[in-house]
Parts: sequence; structure tokens; C-alpha cells
Amino acid sequence: MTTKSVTRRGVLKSGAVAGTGLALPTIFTASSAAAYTNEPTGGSVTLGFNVPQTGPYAEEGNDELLAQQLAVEHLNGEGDGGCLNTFTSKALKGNGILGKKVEFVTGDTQTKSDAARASAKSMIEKDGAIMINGGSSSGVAVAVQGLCQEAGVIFMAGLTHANDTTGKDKKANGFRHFFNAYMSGAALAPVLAAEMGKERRAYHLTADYNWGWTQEESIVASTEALGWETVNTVKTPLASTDFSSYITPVLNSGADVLVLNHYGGNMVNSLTNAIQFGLLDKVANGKDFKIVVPLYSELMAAGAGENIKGVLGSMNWNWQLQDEGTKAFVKSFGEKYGKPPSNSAQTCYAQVLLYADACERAGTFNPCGVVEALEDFEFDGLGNGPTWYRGADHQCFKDVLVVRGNENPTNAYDTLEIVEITPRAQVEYDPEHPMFSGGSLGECNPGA
Amino acid sequence: MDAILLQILNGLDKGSAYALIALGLTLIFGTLGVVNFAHGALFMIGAFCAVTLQKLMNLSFVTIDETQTDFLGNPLKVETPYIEGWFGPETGATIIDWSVPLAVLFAIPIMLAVGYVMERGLIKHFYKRPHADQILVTFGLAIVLQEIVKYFFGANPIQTPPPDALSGSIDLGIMVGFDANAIIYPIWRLVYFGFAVAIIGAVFSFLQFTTFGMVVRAGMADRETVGLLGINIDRRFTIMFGIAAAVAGLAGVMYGPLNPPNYHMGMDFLVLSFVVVVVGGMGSLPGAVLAGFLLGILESFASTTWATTTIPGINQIIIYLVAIIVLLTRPRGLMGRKGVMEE
Amino acid sequence: MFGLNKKDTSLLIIVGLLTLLAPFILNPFPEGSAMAQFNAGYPDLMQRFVIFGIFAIGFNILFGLTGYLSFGHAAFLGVGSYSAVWMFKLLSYNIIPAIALSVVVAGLFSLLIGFISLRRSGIYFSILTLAFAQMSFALAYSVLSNPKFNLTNGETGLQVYADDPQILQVANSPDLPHLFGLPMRATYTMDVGAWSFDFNAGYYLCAIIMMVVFYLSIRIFRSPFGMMLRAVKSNQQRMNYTGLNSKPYTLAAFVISGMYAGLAGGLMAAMDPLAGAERMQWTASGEVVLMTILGGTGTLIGPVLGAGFIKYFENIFSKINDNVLHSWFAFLPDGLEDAVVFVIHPFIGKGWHLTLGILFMLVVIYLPGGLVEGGQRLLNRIKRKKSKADDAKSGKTEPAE
Amino acid sequence: MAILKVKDVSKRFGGLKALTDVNLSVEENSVHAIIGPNGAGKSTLLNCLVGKLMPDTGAVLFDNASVLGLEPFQINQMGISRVFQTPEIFGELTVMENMLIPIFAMRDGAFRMHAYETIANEREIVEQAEAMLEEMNMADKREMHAASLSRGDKRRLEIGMCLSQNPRLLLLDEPTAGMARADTNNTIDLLKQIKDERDITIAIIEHDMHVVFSLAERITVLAQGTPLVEDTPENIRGNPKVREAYLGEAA
Repeated sequence: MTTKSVTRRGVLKSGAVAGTGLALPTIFTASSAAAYTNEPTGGSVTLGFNVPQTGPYAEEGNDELLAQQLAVEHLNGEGDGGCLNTFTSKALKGNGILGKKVEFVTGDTQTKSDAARASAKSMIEKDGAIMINGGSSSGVAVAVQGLCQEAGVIFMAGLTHANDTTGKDKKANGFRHFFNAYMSGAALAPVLAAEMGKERRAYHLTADYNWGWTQEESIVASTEALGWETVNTVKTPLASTDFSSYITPVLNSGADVLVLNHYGGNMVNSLTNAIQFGLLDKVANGKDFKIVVPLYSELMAAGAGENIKGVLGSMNWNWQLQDEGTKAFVKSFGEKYGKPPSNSAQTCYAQVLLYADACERAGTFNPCGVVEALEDFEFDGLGNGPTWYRGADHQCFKDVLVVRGNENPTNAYDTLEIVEITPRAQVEYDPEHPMFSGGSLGECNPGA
Repeated sequence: MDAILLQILNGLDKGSAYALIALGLTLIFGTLGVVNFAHGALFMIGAFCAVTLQKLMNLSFVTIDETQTDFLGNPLKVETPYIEGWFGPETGATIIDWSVPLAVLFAIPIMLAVGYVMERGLIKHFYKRPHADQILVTFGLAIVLQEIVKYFFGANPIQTPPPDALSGSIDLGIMVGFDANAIIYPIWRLVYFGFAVAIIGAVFSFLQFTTFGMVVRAGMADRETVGLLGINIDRRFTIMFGIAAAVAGLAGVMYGPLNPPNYHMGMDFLVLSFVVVVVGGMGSLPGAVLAGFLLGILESFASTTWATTTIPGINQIIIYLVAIIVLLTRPRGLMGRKGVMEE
Repeated sequence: MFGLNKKDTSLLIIVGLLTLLAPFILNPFPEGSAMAQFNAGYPDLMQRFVIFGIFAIGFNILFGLTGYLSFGHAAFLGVGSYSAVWMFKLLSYNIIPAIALSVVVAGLFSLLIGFISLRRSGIYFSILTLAFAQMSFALAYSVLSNPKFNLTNGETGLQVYADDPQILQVANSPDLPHLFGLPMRATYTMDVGAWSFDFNAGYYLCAIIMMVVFYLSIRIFRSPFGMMLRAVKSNQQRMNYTGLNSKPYTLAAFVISGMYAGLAGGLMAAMDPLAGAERMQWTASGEVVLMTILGGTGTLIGPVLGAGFIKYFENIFSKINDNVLHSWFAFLPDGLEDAVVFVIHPFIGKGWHLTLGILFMLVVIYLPGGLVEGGQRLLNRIKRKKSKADDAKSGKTEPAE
Repeated sequence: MAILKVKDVSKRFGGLKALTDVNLSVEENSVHAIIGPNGAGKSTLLNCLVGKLMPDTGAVLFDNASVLGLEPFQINQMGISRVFQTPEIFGELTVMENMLIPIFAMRDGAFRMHAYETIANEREIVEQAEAMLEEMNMADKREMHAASLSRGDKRRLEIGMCLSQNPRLLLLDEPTAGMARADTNNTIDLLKQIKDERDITIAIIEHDMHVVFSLAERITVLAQGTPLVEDTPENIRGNPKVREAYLGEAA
């Protein structure tokens, strides 16, 4: 009889064969064989996909889930193989991971850190998931990343943009493929300077919680470095539905750029309101008034409709990129689901493949082996060109896109156009950068 | 000065939505004595009437354009709305452009029917049950309605833009003697305010000047007496519920162009509109309207930089703070009658 | 036994057996079988069952006995969680001071809010509690998490960082919540044939605490104090004219239920040392109302059943997806199979909110006494049938209950 | 000795004068009835006596101590119990529990946190309650829900609950309103029995002359918010002013 910190269900399946039912109960202690949490011992390995399925981000979650399912198909050698054909690492053979068939379970984060941890725990404890992937907010990502660190499984983050995820809240067992607020600022700044000039006065509306603050901080820092002036930064409650009373003061504030540090429903409404008040038709300080939305997503663009025309922002990835990895992914996603993937979907797809590849290269599912294989891993062929998973903070570095709301979209999917592909070198930063310092990765935790 | 005027306008605009929802809520409470937690859902259903009409008008037939390609490189499928096919591209486009105002007509019968079904099918059985039970069952109904809408329309907000002629903004300042560009205000927001005033006026004059309204007002004052006069008050109350539902629904239809509708907008407004009703005085129609506009203005001023630097976080809690203060100091609300639900 | 009458003692014993044997009862299906997805016997969910059970038991002391419908109890749970995590950060990972503080702080907080809210009754009371809870949520989510004064850590949730003082943390004690060295995550897994059962230290701690507070709630229900609370619900006028001041009684009930909520919040943090602001939102308060009503307001066991029901729904039922449905109805002809799945689809998986809403409405309309009343009606019907049969045989009638 | 004194009490509601300079005194161990036509101010006066309303001017003294400004529960603790026009009982509770509550209140005061005790262990209180039920002839109904009792039984229960506290003054507000003749007679008999067996003062506000003349020792006639006359039943019967103001309608 032994005590351990997390169950290892995989082992039991083999034990089950030996059991002879209740007549002669055979009591196995599961830990004898396992070296780490949820070590897969049968012919399959279980991944946990933790995405919002209810609540306002359900669509985002649904898109992630589609991509994750596609990744599983490709790993198991079904479909057209997608990015397995373009990925520079050739460890994956389309025969599952380390010869084990890939299965998955899903959980609903509800975009609440509590619920997300509960569903992640359920997948780890009940379903024996060995890796958790997905999510659509930084609060959730940090909460689930912490849990995975404690439980001894790998966390491959989905959409999370706050600096903290790989800053003060970074964890050895967690990896972020998505870009972050600092990188948004660094990528946007030169484009803003080129398009709007170096003498601009910016007014920030910021969602009043962690992510909003870090984004505001990043954008203010990078635009002020350009020579811009920050007129005012105003915090808006998360529960706001109407932003008119925040927009009207902008009109006569002397600002000529409005930066909306909002995401999701907040962003859709604040942008809609800003357009209503005619901000984009205004001339201030002798210049055309501009609006910037530092973090864009396809779903937000769809929600904001016509209002995004001409509005600049940044993205992690876009289906209109022309590299081979992107084309392969868009093709297999588009043919299966009839629409192009969103950037959070692409992140989840890439994360699943990266995890599987790391296991193959490490030759084990042991989280410590996987961490070692992923740290400072350089690859290409998953989109965004050459990419580097930095070992110091588990942040991915790759090209960042600056996009603009398309003035003349030809269909429902090209509402955003790529303005600039900011090269990776330009968005890199020191791991000890003040916006990221404070936490420590700690040791990888295999759980046993 | 102009900044203050702008915030008052913003407040009146927010207040319009609050007042319309609270008006229906009070009407239901005053006539039927029912606390309806599903009233926010009626507002949301109204907004989705506009979405539905817009979708119906955009029903399209597909032609293949070989000259263009879609994102996968296949020939592009071009969708043309049937309406444009029937009326010609220009007239068709204009009709589609005006879908939100047209949705007002579309929504009236739907909302009346929804209200009728709700009252006859559910609320009727709760007249004699405690308020707590009414809150609970309508709370359940609100969840069900919003989940149904989410199932059909998804979780993402859907734009319902105003007609071109009514989008954009106008310079109000010049009209009242300010400098040019001092007070620029979106046309649709002014339309919304005007619409709210018209609806409120219509409801009040209906209650004031028709026999039906007189009976209902008498019923609000003393239900049993009117019942004794041999007037079928129940049937009139059913109609009243339908009207309250229609008022909330129309408020929702017209709100769409301000902020795109989503499935949880009803819940977002629910708590607020209850606060409005309580502040105005449970069962007082003028109170609901007054409190709606007052709270809207208060909320606008609380979100100014001046307010948030004086008291950090005031914009987050102002509404609740007002509710607490009013309930503790003047439980009958601003215009509530003495003794009505005053505990 | 324990100062309870026979009926209550047997209820307590049944509940005790059910909670202690929960690892077996909740995992009735063998591993790897098609039904295994309905197993609920894994540590996290078992912990949630009892923790929300505690929350609902406490809520029922207020709502079930006095009839005051609070829409703000989640705030006390949240405050309890925050207090507990702060104890982890400042003192050590030992859960005793954490849980103690969470109960005390929630008690004080509920005293303050109760004192103000209870100046009104009926729907006004509900709205006051709602307003307070929403204020607490807004404060916790953003205002109190600003970098200058970070009490709650906002969206991310309050958690323990490596550079926290933890002045009482002993060098070799576990680096996660523990009870004098026994980690709350410690799990012993027993395999019997194809079955597997988890025995988790945290669960058993929660279960024992729930037994204690369940026992206390029985005592309160059967005490003169409990009778007075029911009198508050029944007729406050008569109460006041009988020389009793109803206000301190309701306030006491409010504070007790607030402390139960704080205890639940503290235990949540002890099982998982992270406190998020969402657990204070008014919808979270609505959830405990749903639990209590679904299970049976004013009954002893109802709230526990309701809590279990909703948590099972949220964690297990929500995972049934179309693939699972197709495998269930595979025996039907293809077209029919698709049709059946199409009809059921909106209600399962991510549609579980819809099903829950409908169920909740049905319960409020037809079963005001919740699941407990449903069970009783069923039992009575069976009994009546049986007694009719007996009557026919022996010609005797049982005395009416 | 007068146990209850009402001195110069006036009360206005907006423009309406409900009570004007009411003076009244109730002698200890007497049965005192207050009668008057509808709208005479009987209920307003009663509410002033029990703390529900605050008169604009004047004083109300019970046993020479002012009751004005006190909460109903405090007035009850001074020894005044009230019976309502429609019986106010704890409908969802059993008859036995209804009887237990006032006895607990007698012993423990306005509030006590006896959350860990068991009712069954409070032998003394249970016995008192049982005795009182016995006295009210309701022992066989002890486990019934009070709401399911007949109107007459509800009234008996309410009176029993008041008596269980051994009040010095029992206030009755139209105790037989809306009752069938048989129930009314039963109630009269019950009140007579109480009057005979206990040291208790009874003040009764009543519409029904049959009840008033069967019970009262003194009668105050209230008209238009002010006492018209106070006298014994015999004299009241013959008083022409009263006939004019009140009985005239009935005659």
C-alpha cells in the first residue's frame, strides 16, 4: 500500500485483465510501475482538451476543439496529415505518439479559473490525461498551468496573451505558443509610427483586470518609446456593456489615437460605440483620428462587423499567411470544417503537435523528458516561419502579425488583412525584462 | 460644460433601456403582483427578433463565380439575398438596410405572443405563490430562454447595424449655440432616446385615457374590488403582460444597433433593471421611468475620470451602492406609494 | 444517539455511510467499460460534492428555516477562500489555521452584510444581498487587485508564490496544503478486479467535516432556536407579539449560514490552493439556491442531494457528446439514430445549462419540496399500494402518518 | 387600580383625525370592552397600545410605565398579550410547537441562541405546553399543522398561546369576527372561564353586542376618534347618546 499525490489510472487497465471479479478481490497498488503522473501503459495515450464550451467564449472554444480533434486525427495517421508534412521535425510518423494511439477527453473551462481547474482536474484524475491543452483567457491559463505543475502533467497553453503567463506566473510544466502583450506592443509600434507618425497623442481604454493592465503597460511603453504621448488611461469595468460614457471624453481630450485594451465582448462593444461616435471621421490635432485594437481575434472581428474597417491590431497568426505550414493546416482544416481556422485554433493545433513531437524525441511521456525536449527547441513548418521555444521562460518566439480591418472584404473570412509580418528578432526580449520578472520556472514536476 | 451635457445625453440613452425594461417589470409587478426575473430575457428576445429578421432577409441563393476563388482555392460561391433577386439589387439592399426599424413591426406580434404564452402557461400558476417561488421559477425560465437563443444563434455577438440614413452622428452643439464639434452625437442614440420617450408616452396615455387602462389601474390599486365588479380582470392582466413583454422586446430591437446583441444581454440587464425598479418604487410606473433615467445619468458620471480618481472603483459599484442606500433610507423608493411592499 | 431521536440518528448514520463509502458508490462501473464515463468517484469531484454540500446545508439554515432568500451567499464562500489562501501565503500550508480563519472572516463579513440587509425583508432583502455580492465581486475582480494594494490577485486568482513569507512552514513539510504533514492530495487507489476506487485524504477530511456540520445542522433544526427560525418564516407578526425579537434570530441564522459558506470556501482552498473571484459572482449564489431548491428546501438531506446532483450534472453529464450518443443509439436504423441524436443534442453536453434550467423549473412548479419530496411521494405511493394489498389480505388499516 | 391608562392620545393620518384626546383607563382584573361604529378609531387605538403605531401626542401607561416607542415584543414582555382579529398563529408549525414558542419566550426573553439544545429535553416547558393544550381541549390535535385547524380551534390556540405567558392584560381584537354562532358561543364561554379562573385583565374591542354584553364589566364607546361615554353594560344599554351614535343603527 502506498500513498501518492495523483492517481495513475492508466496502470489499472492492465491490472484489470488479471482481476477475477469480486469473488476473490485482488488488490493492486498502482504505483509500483508508474514513474510519473498518468503514465500510459496500454495501447493508447489520453490528452485533455480544456476549452470554454459554455459562456461568452464558447465559439472560441469550439474552434479550438475542432483544431485539436484535427491534430489528433493527423497524429493517428488519419486525414491528409496536415502539418506533419511540413513540420521540420520528422519524429512524428502518423502512428500516434510513441506508437500509442492518441485519444482525447474534453472539459469546459467556462472561462472561469475555478471551473477550468475543476475540469482539468477531472481530466487528470478521472480520465488519466497526461497533457492539458486549450483555453481562451490568461486567468484560466495561469490557473490551469499552476495546477498542471502541481499535478505533474504538461500544460500547452491555448490563447493567453498576458505577460504574466510566461512572466511572473511561469511554470516549468507549462508552455505558451501564443504571443503576448509585450510582443503586441513591439510589433505594433513600428507600424503605428509608419502609418500615423511619431507625434501622436494616445488615449487608452483598458479592461479593468490583470490582462488589460499588462496590455496597457506594454503598449504605453512601446508607443512612448516612439515619441507618442499618453493623454489618459481609463479603466472600464469588465461588466460594462455600453461604453458611450467612456468614449465621449475621448472626443475633446486632445487625443488623436484611441487604444482599446479590450477583448471579446468588451472589445466588440467599445469599438462599435467608438465608430458610432464618429471617431474615425474626426480630425484631431490636424491628423486623422485612428483606433488601435492591440489584440485581435477572428471572432471579435466577426462580432464587430463593419466597424473594424481600417482599425489596426496584432495577431498571433492568420490563415492568409503564405508559408507552407499555414497552407497545409488551412487546407486540412478548411476541407474538414468548411471555414478557415482562427488563430487560437492554430495555436492549439500547433501545441498538440509540438507536444507529441517532443514526446517522440524524448522517447518518453515523462513530463521532465518532454520539458527537456521542448526547451530551446527550434523548428519551422507549423506556421509563422522559424520558431523558437525559449528554455528560460517557455515562451515561443516567432513572427508576429500586424493586421488591419479589411476595407473591402470579399467574403466572411477575409475581414482582416495582414499589414506586416514583424520578424521574430524585433519582438524578442530578455527573460528578466521588468514586465516579466518576478516568478521562477521552478523544477519540472513528473508528479510521482 | 459640453462634457457634462454629453454625459447627460449618454445617461439618458442608457437610461432609456433601463426605463423601458423597468417599466414593463413594474407593470407586471403592479398588475399581477409577480416578480419576473425573466424580464431581461424578454429584452434579449426582442433584440434577437431583429437578428432573425435580418437573417431572414439575407436568405440567399448561391451562384458560382468561376473568376474568383475562396480561401481554399475553389471557385467562389456568391450568395445573393432572395430579396435582392425579387426587388432588384438596389431596392433589395435598401430593404435589408432598414431591417432593424422593420423588425419593430416584426417583433410586436412575436413579443405579444411570447408574453401571452408565458403568462398563461407559467406565470398564471404563480399568482398565489410566495415571491420567492416567482423569483425562482422565472430565474429558471431566464436560463432556459437564453440557452435556447444561444443554441440557435451562438455565443458570439451579432451586428444589427442601423440603416445608413440613421447611422453616423450629427452636431447637436451647433443647434443649441455651442461651437462646432463640441457636441457630436450618434443619430441612432438620439433615435433610441426618442423611441423610448414615445413608448413611455404611449404606455402612460394608454393607461390614462382608455377604459382598459382605467380598469388596469384600478386593478393595480385594489385587485379584489375590481374583481367584485364583475370585470374579468384576469384576461386584462394577461393582455397587460403581453404589453409589458412587447415594451421590453421593442427596447431590445432598437438597442441592437447600439451594442450588438448576444445571448446573455438579458442577464446583464436583469440585475440593473431590478435595481431601477426598487429605486423608483416597486409598483410605481413614473418611479420606474424616473429612476431609469436617473441611474443612467449617475452611471455615466461615475465613469468619468474625475469620479474614478476621486473614489477608485466607483464606476464598478455605483449602481449597487445606490440600491443599498435607497433601500435602507427610503425603502418605498423615490415614488413608491406608502405601504406598498414597504418592509 | 448523540442527542438525536431515532429517525435523525438513522439519517445521520445513512449519510455517514454514504459519504464514507462514496469512493465505492460513485464508481459503480468497471474501468474501461462504456459506462465508466458515468463514474464520479475521483477525488476532485468527490471533494466538490461534500464541499458544496456544506455550502448548501448552511444556505438551507437561512433559506429553508427563515425563508429569507439570499442571492449573495457566494460572497461569503469567496471571502472564506481568500482568507484561507492568505493563511497559506503568510503562515504555512497547514490547513487548520486557514480553515479557522476562513470561518471567522466569513462570519464577520456576514455579520456586517446581514446586519444591513436584514433591515429589509422579502424581495428587498434578496436585492440587497444581490447588490452586496455583486459589489464584492467587482471589488475582488479588479478594484482590490491593483498593483498597489493586491488583496485578491484579480482574474488570475489568489495563489501562493515561492517568495511568500510562509513564516511557519517547516522545512520538510509538503509544499501543498496538508494536515500536519498529510497532503490533501494524497490518494490511495484500490483495484478490485476491473474496478478501481480512489481514497483521497482531502476528500475524507471534507467528508468528516461535512458529517460534523450536518450533525450540527440537525441539532439546529431540532433545537428551540430552529423552531424560532421556522416561526420567523411562518408568522413574524405573531412572533413579535409573543415577546420574541425576530431580528437577532434571522441575523444569527444569516451568520451561521455565512460561516458554513466560509467553511466551504476554506475547504475549497485547502483542496486546491487558488481562490478565484468568479466564485463570488451572483450566478454562483444562484447556483446554491438551485441546489437547495432542487434537493428540497427546509429538509435536512435535500441540500446535500441537490449539491451532488448539480455538481454531477456539471462535471459528468456535460461531457456526453454526440459521439457518445451515437454509440448509445447505434442499435437503431441509421436515419432514426440520427434523428434521435438530433433531438437529444441540444440538451446534452454543452447544453447542460438548458437541461438544468428546465429541470429546475419543473421542480419549482411541481415539486416545491424538491427531490426529497419526490422521493417521499414515490415511497408513499409504493407504501399505499402495499398497504392496500395488505388490507385486502388482513383487513387492517395502518394508522395515517 | 387602573392597570392601563391612556392619556390624551391623538393620532392623525395626513388630514384625517383618527384619534382625538382619547382618555381611558382599564381597571385591574376587569373585563373592559371598547365598542364603536366602523371608523371610530378602535383599531388605531389598539395599535397605539401595542407599539405598532406611535401616537402624535399623549401617553399610554401600563402599570404606570410608558409603553410608547417600545417594540411589540418589549410590550409583550411587560405582560400584554394580543389576540388578533384573524387568528395569528404559526400555520406551518404543529399545534404543540405553537404552544411551545410563547413559553420559551417567557423563559428565555426576546432572543436566545439555544441552537444546540433539544426541545424534548426541556421537560418543564414541554409539560407546561401540554398542560395548556389540555386546558384548551386541544391535546388530541398536538401534532396537527396549525394551518389545518378549524377557525374556532385556531382562535382557541391563539388564546391559549397568549394565556400560556400568564399575561396581566389580554387584548382581544374582535375575537369572534367572522365566526359561526356556535364558535362564537364557545369563544365566549372560554373567555368567561378565563375571567373566572385567572387573575387577568381583559380589554376587548368588539363589534358584536352579544359578545360585549355577555362579557364586559365596563364599556367605553368610541365615536369619531374620541370616547363618547364610559360606563357599565346596563347603563350603556340605556344611554340615549350611545343609542344615537351606535345602537341606533341596529335598532
